[in-house]
Amino acid sequence: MRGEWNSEQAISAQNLTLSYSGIQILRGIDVALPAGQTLALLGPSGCGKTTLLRLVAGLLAPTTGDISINGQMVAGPGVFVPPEKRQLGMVFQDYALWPHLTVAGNVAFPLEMAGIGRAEREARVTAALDRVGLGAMAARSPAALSGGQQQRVAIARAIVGEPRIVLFDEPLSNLDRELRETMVAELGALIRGLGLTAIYVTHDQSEALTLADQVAVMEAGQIAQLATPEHLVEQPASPKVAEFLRLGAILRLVRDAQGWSCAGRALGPLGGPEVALADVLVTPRALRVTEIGQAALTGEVLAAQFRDTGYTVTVRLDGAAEPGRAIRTVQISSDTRMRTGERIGLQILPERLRWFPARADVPM
Amino acid sequence: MRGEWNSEQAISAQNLTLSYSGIQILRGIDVALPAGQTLALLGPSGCGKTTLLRLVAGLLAPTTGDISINGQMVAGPGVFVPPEKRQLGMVFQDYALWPHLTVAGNVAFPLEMAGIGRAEREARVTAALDRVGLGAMAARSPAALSGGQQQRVAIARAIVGEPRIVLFDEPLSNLDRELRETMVAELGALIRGLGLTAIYVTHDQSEALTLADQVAVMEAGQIAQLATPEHLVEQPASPKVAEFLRLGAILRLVRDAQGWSCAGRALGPLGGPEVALADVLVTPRALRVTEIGQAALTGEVLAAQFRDTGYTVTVRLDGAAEPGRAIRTVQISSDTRMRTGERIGLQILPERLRWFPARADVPM
Amino acid sequence: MARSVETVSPSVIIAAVGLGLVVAVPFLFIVLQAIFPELGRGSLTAPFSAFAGALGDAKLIGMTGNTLLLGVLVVVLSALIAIPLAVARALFRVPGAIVWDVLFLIPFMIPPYIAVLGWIMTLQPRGYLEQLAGFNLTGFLFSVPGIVFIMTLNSFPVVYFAVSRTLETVGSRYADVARVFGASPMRAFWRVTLPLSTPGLAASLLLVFAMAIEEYGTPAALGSRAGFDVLVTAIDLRVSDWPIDLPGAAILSLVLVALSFGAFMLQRWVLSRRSYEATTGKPQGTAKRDLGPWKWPVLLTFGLVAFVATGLPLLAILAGALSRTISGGLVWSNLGPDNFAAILGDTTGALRALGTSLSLGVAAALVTGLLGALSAYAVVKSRARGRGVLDVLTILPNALPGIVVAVGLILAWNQPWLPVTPYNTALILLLAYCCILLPQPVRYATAAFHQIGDNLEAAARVFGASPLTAFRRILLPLIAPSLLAAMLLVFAVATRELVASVVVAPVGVSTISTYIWRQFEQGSVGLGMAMAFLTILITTALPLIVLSLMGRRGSLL
Amino acid sequence: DVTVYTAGPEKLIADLAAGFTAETGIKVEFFQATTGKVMARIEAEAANPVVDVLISASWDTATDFAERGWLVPYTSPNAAMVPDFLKTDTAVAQGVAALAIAWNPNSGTPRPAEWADLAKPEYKDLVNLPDPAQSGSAFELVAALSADGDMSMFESLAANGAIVAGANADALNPVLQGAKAAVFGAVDYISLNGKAKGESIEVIFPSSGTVIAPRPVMIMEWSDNQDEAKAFVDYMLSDAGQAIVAKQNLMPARTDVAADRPLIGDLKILPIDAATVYGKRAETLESFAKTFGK
Ligand SMILES: Nc1ncnc2c1ncn2[C@@H]1O[C@H](COP(=O)(O)OP(=O)(O)OP(=O)(O)O)[C@@H](O)[C@H]1O
Ligand SMILES: Nc1ncnc2c1ncn2[C@@H]1O[C@H](COP(=O)(O)OP(=O)(O)OP(=O)(O)O)[C@@H](O)[C@H]1O
Ligand SMILES: [Mg+2]
Ligand SMILES: [Mg+2]
Repeated sequence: MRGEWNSEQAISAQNLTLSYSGIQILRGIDVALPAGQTLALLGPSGCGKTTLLRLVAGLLAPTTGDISINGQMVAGPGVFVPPEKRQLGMVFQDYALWPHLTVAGNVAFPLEMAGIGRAEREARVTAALDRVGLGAMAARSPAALSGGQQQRVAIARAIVGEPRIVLFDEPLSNLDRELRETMVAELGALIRGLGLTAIYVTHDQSEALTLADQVAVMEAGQIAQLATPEHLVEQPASPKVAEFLRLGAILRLVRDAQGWSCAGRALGPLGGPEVALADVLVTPRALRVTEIGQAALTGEVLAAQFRDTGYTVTVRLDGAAEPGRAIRTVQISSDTRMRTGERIGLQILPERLRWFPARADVPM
Repeated sequence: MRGEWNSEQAISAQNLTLSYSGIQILRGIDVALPAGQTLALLGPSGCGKTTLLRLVAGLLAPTTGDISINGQMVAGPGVFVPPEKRQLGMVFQDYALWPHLTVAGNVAFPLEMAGIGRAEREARVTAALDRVGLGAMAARSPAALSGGQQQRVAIARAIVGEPRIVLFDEPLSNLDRELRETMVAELGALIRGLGLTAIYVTHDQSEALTLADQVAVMEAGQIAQLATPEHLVEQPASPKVAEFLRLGAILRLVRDAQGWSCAGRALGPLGGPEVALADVLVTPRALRVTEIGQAALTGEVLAAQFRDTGYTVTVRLDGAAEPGRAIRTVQISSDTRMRTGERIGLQILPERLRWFPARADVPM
Repeated sequence: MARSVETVSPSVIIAAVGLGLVVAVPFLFIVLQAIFPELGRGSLTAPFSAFAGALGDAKLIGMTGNTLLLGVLVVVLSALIAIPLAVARALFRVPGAIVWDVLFLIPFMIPPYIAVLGWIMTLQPRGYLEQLAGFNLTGFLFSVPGIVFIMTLNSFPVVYFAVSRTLETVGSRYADVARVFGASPMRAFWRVTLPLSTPGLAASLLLVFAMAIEEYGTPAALGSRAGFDVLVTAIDLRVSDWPIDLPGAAILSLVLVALSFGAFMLQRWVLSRRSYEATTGKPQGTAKRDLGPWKWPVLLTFGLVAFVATGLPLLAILAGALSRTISGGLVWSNLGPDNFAAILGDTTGALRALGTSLSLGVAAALVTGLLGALSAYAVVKSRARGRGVLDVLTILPNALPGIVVAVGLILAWNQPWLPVTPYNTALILLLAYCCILLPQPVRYATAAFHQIGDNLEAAARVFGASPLTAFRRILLPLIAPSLLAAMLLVFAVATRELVASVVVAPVGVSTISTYIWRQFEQGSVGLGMAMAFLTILITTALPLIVLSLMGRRGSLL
Repeated sequence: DVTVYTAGPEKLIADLAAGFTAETGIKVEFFQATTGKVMARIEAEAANPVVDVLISASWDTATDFAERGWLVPYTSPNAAMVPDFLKTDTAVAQGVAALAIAWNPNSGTPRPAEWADLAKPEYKDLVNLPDPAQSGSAFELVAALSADGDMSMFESLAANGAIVAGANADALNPVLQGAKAAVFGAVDYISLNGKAKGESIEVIFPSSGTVIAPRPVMIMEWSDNQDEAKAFVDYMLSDAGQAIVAKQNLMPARTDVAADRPLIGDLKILPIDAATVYGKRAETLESFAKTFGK
């Protein structure tokens, strides 16, 4: 099923919209994904990620706009190429396993459709099942599997045919972390090894940032930002994106003669734009724990949670919470466990701040 | 539905086993969960977490062993209390929403069964749906919801009746991170606020460690360790648990006159047990980046990924990979992005190591 | 949804063409016959002139009321008998499940006029019951409750099969979830399991309603004595003696069709209000439960129903077959295998009829099964425009009396300008059976499709299956339990269909039913009963084989 | 080949066809059903008819078809001995059935001799009548016995608990089993056949008279096989053909053919003026139905 790549876009969509019975689910989606690249779709629940995948797969036809795959228009005004002609693989969010087929039968299906002979088919099914750690369960009915095992069958089925384009809809959501990391590595190797093009919906940013060449952050049916992972982390397009990516706290700062201040506390000259009011993204890396006396910001430890490689400490900043706004909290990482209630000082590293023009109408 | 708590165990199980058609799925499970506490179940895919929940819920009867709820035996030799008499709520891994009822109908069901009048029912359904952010979708059919929205309906249904015991089977797996954190906070507040007892299956350790009073790590149908989150993180019972929790790298060290050495590199006297061979857990916090010249360990940066509060850097340690074993890698956290391929030195902080007696028969 | 650009699936095209051929063509001619009384002679004069006469009948309203009453009563009683059995069969391990299925299929194999005759000969004064037990139930037999009772015995299996197959798909999982949330087993059943089986229930009740308002034999034999006239009696009167009133019969049939159309709209409304997709992409085990202490009560119930619905009529038929004379009664000297010997003596005629009927039965089951599945797919799953029309087409023949269908077929296929025609070949019988029986597979398959989540087909398409392949490999196996049950019903009914067979059978061809019926006509009741008994034994073999094969594959047990 | 549609017994047409083919080598295809079904088929086929010879069970069809001009005039040379009232230009009787009282001697009732006997208390609730709406000959009997609209005989029958029980076979069967004692107006040959098989049944022709149901044979005007059709009609009226008719316990149409049963000459036949009787068919049926409370 592998074919020649051309240097064109493997998947591109122009100005896609989709409505279900009058309700607009997707609006003005533009995507262009070069062959061999992986696009991660991030976005809140219900924002339209699955819908976008279904459009690409040909399970839905767009209300307006068009979609091309490998330079050929597959959906658009008067054009609709059915799913089976689009040569994709897909992991469905609800797995979509066929209950009447065995695990092996489910995985073998795409190969059968591609007309691959029995011997090769069996070998490839076994290989795909081994890849997801289910080699021993080939003969079982999918109903006799655990949730995570079912999800892995869905993954095996999507990749067994080595289609040029694979759509992953939260493919690892029900796997334990160890397995998830193994599978991310496996999938990454596969995608790169075969030069596959992939769209990968996930709620796990580390997965997204690990696998993806580009990340699209969706919000309410639109793409809020489409960028490389580095770019996204370093330069989120909006406070919303930064918040969604949990990059850090957004503080609203006011400039006066002495420099910036936050909720009444002077922070000094931090650089930043020449405006009276600005939102600033304070990532944990932009803060350093320091002595209370010298600190620009002080606060109280709300919680310290062990995560990955150290403790994530949540600190409530001192200063009156502005009416109608959430209490300002920031997170920092620490390799010692801090006590809840402990008071600490924080120093801001100005070069690690990211500024956004404040929009007075949008309370942060 | 809320009742008086007694100080007894809300849920306890002795020596539970369960077999499906001859295959042992669960073996020798002992759990005791005091009222008002939350037990997190962690474990690899297919290890039997869902099965354990089904036993507690009364959807399965144990092959041997017994289960008590609030001091009353609900399953055991000759005893079986049906699910409806156990007064629980449950979020099913596959949601198990009733397709023929609307979202509101699904959520209202437990209240109806409890005989709660229409007016109160409607108010509580609305409140529960608002809690999970689906207030606007009450009249929809669950089939017209996105995956994450369906999952939230399942959560609303489980908590709406405020049952004394709630079983959560990966309740947040399909939610985006922002929502997940909100929901964890919501659920935590609810559980603590009402003094609920909960068993919470998750693959997300931060969720487990945030919510749980106790964490059970399961492995292949058994409980490998049952402890408080702190205890678990600080003192994993076995290298396997440590690995599963991704606490760090497990290195096999050999002791000689000079102290310990790893793969031929002398590390000096690190303390540790007086044995010739030991496995040691090296958490990221037990390592500090230092100059290559002075470093006990050196290695090459394999990857640097942005996670949560900083970069997680994966380092391949120098030294011949022992035959049959994976290349030794360790992870450290860094607040600057390191370049892949960069060579760095690492210093070990002996007081942060955790030692296990090496079992020669188990190659690490 | 914006799907207009997608090309219409071949399944939909096949379904449309098939339905057109099998249903629309004869129906069109029935309508034309109703409008143009002289249609048979190829003349379109005097349109609508027959309406006043047919609809002006003073008794029409009463008969329509009786028809409705009969339909509703049979539906209710069928549901009451069938649903508990279906629940036990679907959710629990009932010992001998296949045997019960076959036993419940047999009532369809007994030609209704024989079944009624069997009942009359059993329950009337000096009938078998009185000869054996000393009392008779003639008062009950010739009353509305008696009619309803006997018609229910012939139709409850439709509900039993549909609901048990639907419930099998639903499984006990959703009810278990309800129980976790505090529902007692009964409430879980009423609130979750039963509503989830609505597709099968609604479909089969619709079928039973249509069958009940369309059936002629029982109301004619029993109702006339109870003064209970229904529309079919009136239709049959119009075609039973000279002068024949075909337009009148056609018009009254359209009234029947209108009644069943109303029931159909009700069913559609019920099904479209909610989703019943119990088969999702995350399969869950649905092991059947043990009956535990309920084993014997349940078996007793199955046994009782099977005895009354199948055993008694069969025994009555056997008694008739073994009696040398009817007037001789059940005494040893009057009993003997003479009638069986006579059938075996006329093996050629009987065997030919048997062969014709069995092959037509199998062919009708296959054709209606395939066409039914495709039509149901087009209606439930496709987004093709005009699928509502297809749905309506599948319901039209439901309430048409067999004789009217037969007339429609002749009108349609005996046109002089047709270059080729199935008329006067055995094919016309096949067309007639398909037209009359198509509603069964369509309704069953429709119900089954309502239970299947859309993503299962979508996944097949994404992985390279053409619409037809996805249909064959994914959807067809998933609806197979329901579809096969419906095909067995079709087989059973087609092997004994009489009314249409008598009228459209090509000259020189006889089927089992026409064979039996001709024996009756000559007064050889015993001979007919013997033939009926033998053919039931033989036709039972096929369902038995099919069911046990499926049982072995695990999809039914 | 000739295609024959017949409303007569299957055995009769089968034997006739076999005999005819044996004699002439011409094959006979036949379609056999009740009068209604045969006529429905002919009506429906009218645009493109296939039938050559029609044997009806009701003389009325012969009259009606002749009026429509669907029949070919033909007088068979073998019809010479058929009485005039059993033949016209276009139709000739093949055989004749009569209506009678079919009585079960085991019923514990006295042997009835007359129609009116069945209204006696001995037969209370024990009499069946075939439905005149479904059977042409039963209708003629009702018409003949209710001359000038006098329904009194049927009123007394109804008062005595007699019931209308479907078509012919439906009426006879309960009598055989003993649920009823007699059929008022049974088709004679069916009962005679039963008797021959050992059923406990007696066929009684009331001396006050009864009606007959001649079975007309007609050759259709559209037939492409006129000669063969005529040959078939000839055969039916030949000695051999009439013997086959007699074997079915029907009265042969030819008066010179013997049969093992009462013949036309032995019966008193009630006069029927077809035109008037059928002209009032609806009213007669209506008042009959009213009499029996339907
Ligand atoms: N019907 C069955 N027959 C045989 N084995 C089964 C059956 N159902 C489940 N299993 C096996 O039981 C084991 C435990 O399943 P369970 O669903 O409890 O796992 P789990 O811990 O919840 O996994 P996951 O995280 O993937 O949901 C699995 O290995 C599964 O394959
Ligand atoms: N049949 C439908 N009718 C109306 N609205 C629908 C239907 N199906 C989905 N939606 C809505 O469309 C929106 C987008 O759904 P989609 O499944 O694409 O979300 P998603 O981004 O995949 O979310 P998740 O992360 O929860 O899976 C949701 O708000 C959902 O409620
Ligand atoms: Mg989704
Ligand atoms: Mg699970």
